[in-house]
Amino acid sequence: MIDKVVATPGEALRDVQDGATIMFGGFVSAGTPSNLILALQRRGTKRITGIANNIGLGDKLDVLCEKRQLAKFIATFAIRASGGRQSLFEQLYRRDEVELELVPQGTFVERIRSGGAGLGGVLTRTGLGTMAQDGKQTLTVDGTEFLLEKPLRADFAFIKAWKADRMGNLVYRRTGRNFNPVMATAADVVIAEVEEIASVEELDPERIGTPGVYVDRVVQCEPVAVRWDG
Amino acid sequence: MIDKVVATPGEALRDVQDGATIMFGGFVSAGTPSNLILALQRRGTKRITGIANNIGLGDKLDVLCEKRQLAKFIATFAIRASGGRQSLFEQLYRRDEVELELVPQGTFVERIRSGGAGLGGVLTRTGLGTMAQDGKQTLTVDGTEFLLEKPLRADFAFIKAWKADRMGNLVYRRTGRNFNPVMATAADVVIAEVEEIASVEELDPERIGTPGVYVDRVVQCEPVAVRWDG
Amino acid sequence: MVNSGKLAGLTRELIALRVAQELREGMVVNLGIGLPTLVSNFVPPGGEVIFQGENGVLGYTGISEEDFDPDVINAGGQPIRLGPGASFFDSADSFAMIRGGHIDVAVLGGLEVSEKGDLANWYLPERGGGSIGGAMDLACGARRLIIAMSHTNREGRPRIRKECAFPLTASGVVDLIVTDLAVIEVEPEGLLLREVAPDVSPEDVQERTEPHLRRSPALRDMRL
Amino acid sequence: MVNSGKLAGLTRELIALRVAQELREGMVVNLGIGLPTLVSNFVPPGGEVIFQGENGVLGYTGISEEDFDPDVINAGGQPIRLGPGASFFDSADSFAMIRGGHIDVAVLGGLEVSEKGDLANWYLPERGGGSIGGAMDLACGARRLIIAMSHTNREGRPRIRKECAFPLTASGVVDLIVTDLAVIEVEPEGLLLREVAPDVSPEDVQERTEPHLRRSPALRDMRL
Repeated sequence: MIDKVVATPGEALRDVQDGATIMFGGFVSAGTPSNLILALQRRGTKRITGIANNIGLGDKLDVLCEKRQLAKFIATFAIRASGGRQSLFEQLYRRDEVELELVPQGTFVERIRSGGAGLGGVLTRTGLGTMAQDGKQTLTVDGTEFLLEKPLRADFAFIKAWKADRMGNLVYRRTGRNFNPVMATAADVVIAEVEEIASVEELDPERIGTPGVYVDRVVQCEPVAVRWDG
Repeated sequence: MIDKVVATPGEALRDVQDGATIMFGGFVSAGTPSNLILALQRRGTKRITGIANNIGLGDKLDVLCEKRQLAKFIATFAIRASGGRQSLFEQLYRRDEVELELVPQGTFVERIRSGGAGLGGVLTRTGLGTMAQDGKQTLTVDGTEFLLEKPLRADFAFIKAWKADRMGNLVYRRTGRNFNPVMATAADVVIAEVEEIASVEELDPERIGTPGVYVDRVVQCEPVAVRWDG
Repeated sequence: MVNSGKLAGLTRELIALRVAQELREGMVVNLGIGLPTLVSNFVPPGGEVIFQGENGVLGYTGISEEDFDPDVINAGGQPIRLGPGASFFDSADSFAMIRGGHIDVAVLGGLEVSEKGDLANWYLPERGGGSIGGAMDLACGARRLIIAMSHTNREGRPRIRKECAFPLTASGVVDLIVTDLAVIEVEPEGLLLREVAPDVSPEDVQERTEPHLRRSPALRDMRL
Repeated sequence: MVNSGKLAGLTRELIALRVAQELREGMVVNLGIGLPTLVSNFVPPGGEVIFQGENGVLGYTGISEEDFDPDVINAGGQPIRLGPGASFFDSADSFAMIRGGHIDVAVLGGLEVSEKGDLANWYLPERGGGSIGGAMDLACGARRLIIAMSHTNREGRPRIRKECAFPLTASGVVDLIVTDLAVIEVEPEGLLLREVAPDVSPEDVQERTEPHLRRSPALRDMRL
C-alpha cells in the first residue's frame, strides 16, 4: 500500500545535504512550509541555494540567515523597498555574504513550470529593456522581440498544503496555493507539510491541487503563524 | 450587475462571421460544446479555421463537414488510424477540400496556453526528428536541442462546463476539463455552454476551474450525447 | 529643475479615490503594493469591479483587518474580504492571466515615469533592487497601466521626467499618471494634462514636471 | 527478410498480461489507445498502479462498460472505473506531467521499432498521418517506454527493424518491446532477447526480426 506519510519534519528532511538546491512554496503567510523551514534550521544544512518568492519580509525563511545556511537565493521579493528594520537576509546581503538572483514573479513561476513540464524554456516580453534582461538571449519571433527564460529545477521542494492523504494527494486552501503546485512538479524530492492527513476516500478528486504522483513525503504539523511586516 | 447569461446558443454565436478562427474544447464525449457546434452548423458560417483535439471520431464537429463549413482544421486526432467507416471530415480531406494541420497533443495544448499567457512560444523536445518538426525553428539551449513552438490564438473559443454563474465563473466535472480551461484564455470571445446556471453564492471559490474574467457569454443547454466510435 | 515650494496636494487616500473613479463594473483590476492597495476601499459596494491579487485570487472587495486568515491575503500580505464570485488559483495561472492581457487595469506605484510612458518603480539607487515582485509582469501585461504616486520626491525633484534616471520596470507602458497634483495621460504625442488638484494651477504642475505638458482642451479640476 | 509461417504467439490479452507484469505498486503508467488499454485490466485489484489518462485523469483502475458517464473516460474515449486517490486536471497539466518526466511507464502500440529504439507508430503510408494524439509526447516524456505490438505485420514483415521505414514518432526512446512472440530489451549495444512465448524458439523470433538479437544469459520462456 502506498504510504508517503512520515512522522516528523526532521524525518522528512533526512537526506537534505549541504549544498542542496531547495524550492520553498508560499507567499508570506499563505502556503509557507514553516515547520519544514524550522526543521532545516535545526538540521543546520549549509550552502543552500534557496528558491522562493520572498525572504526577509517577516517570513520564516529569514531564520536560515541566523547561521548563514544560505549561499544563494533566487527570489522576487528579498529586501524591503522602503528601508526600515533590516531583515537578517538583508544584513548578509549588504555584507556580500549571500548571493541574490532577483527574478520578475511571472518569469519566476514560468521558469519553474518549464522545469517541471520538461520545456527548454519560454519566450516572454517581461523584463525586456530592463536589468532583468542582463545575460539573457533575445529572440525575434514573427517580428516581436522576446527574452528566452530558462527552466528552474531543484533537488528538493518544500511545500505546504491544507490536507493530504497517504498517496500524497494534496488539497490547498484559498491563496495557500500560490507557488506550491508548480514547485511540486519541479524538484527531485517533494516534501509536503500539511495541516491534516485525511483518508484516501475523504479527499474529493475534483479538489486535488497536486496529485500524489508529484509528492514523495507528507508530514502533518501545526501551522506556524507568519505575517508580512514589510 | 455583471450578467453574461444569454438565452440561446444562436444568440451566443451572434457575431461569429465567415472566416472566423474558432477553438472547440472537449475530448470526444467529455467537455465538448455540442450545442454550440450544432448552432454553428445551423448558422452556416463558412471558411472556418477550427482548432480542436479531435474531429471525425463520432464527435459532433464532423457535422461542420456536411456543408463544407471548414476551411482548415488544427487537431491532434482527425482520421482513424485503423480505417473503417470514413468520417465526413476524412472524405473532405481525401478530396483535398479541407486543410489539416496535425499537432502533437502536448504541443497543441502548450501552444494554446502560450497564446493565452502572453508568451512568444515554448521550447519542447516533442516532435524533434519527426515530421512535426517541418518548417519549425530549432534552438540549442545549454547543449540540448529543442523545437520552438509558437502560440495559438483564436477569434472565438467554444467551451463546455458543468455549471456557471452570471459572472461567467465555470465549474468543470471530472475529465470534462481537458482543453476547456486553456482555450478559455486564448480567444477574443469565449462562449461557454453549461448544463446548469447556479447563483454566484452557490459556486465554491475553491472549485472554479475558469474564472469568469475569461468568459464572455454563458448559455445553458441540455447536454448532447457523444461517444467515440473510433 | 527645482521645486517651487510645497503645495497642499491630495492625500494618499484622495489619490486612491481619484484612481478608483477610473474603474467600471466588470473590469479586472490589479493593485500594486503600497498606495494602490488603498484603491479597493474606494469602489462603491456592489460595484463589481473585480480585483485580482497576483498571489492567486480574483474577486476580493477590500482590505479587512478583522479575523486575519493567513490563507486569505492579497499580494501585499494584507487580509482581504472576498466578494461574490471570488476564485482562487496558483501563481502560474495568475501570471498567465496577467501576462496574457486579461487584466483590464493595473494600478502601480512609481518612482519615475518618462514622457514616453517608461516606468521605473522597483530599483532605488540608494537601496539597490531587492524586490521586483510582479511589477514587471503587470507593467507589460495589463491592458491599461495607471501609476499612482506623489508628483515629486522628498527632495522636491520631479518624478515625471524626460527620461527615467532609475533602472526601468518596463518601457512605453504607462497610460495614465495620477499624482497628488494632477491627472496626466501618456499619449503618443507626449503628456496631456487632464486634471489638476483643487487649489493647484496648471502652472504649479508644469513647474514640478520635467517634460512639457500639453493642456487638454477639457482641462479641469479633479472632482473628488 | 521473409516470414517463416504463422506461429501461435500470444493473444492481445496475453500480451497485455505480460506487459502488466512490468508494473509495480506506486508506478504512474499511461496506456496508449488500442492494445495497451487492455493492460489496466490485468493489474491485480488493489495493486495501486496509478494509471494516467492524458485527457486529464490519474488513478483509474480499469475499463468498465457499465453506466457510461461521458465525463469519466480515458484517452481512448472508453468509460473507466476510478480507484481510491483519483484526481482530475486539464490538458495543460496533463501534458506537463507527461513531458516533465513524471510518468514512470508509458505503454504504446507500435508499427515499427528500430534497433536503436526509434519508434514509428502514428503514420501508415497507405493511410497517411491523420492522428498523432499524445504519442510523440508520451514517447519523449515517459521515463520508460514499453511498446506492445504484434511481432510482424499482416504480410509477415518484421516490425522490429534496423531502421524504421515509416515516419518516426520519436527517436531512441523505446526501452522494452513486448510482442506475441517475445520480450526484447533495447540496450545501447542493441536488442537483447529476454523471453520467448510458449512454444516459440529463439530462432523463430530471430527469423521474424530484421536486426540481430543478442540472447540474454537468462533467456527464458514467458511466465503468463
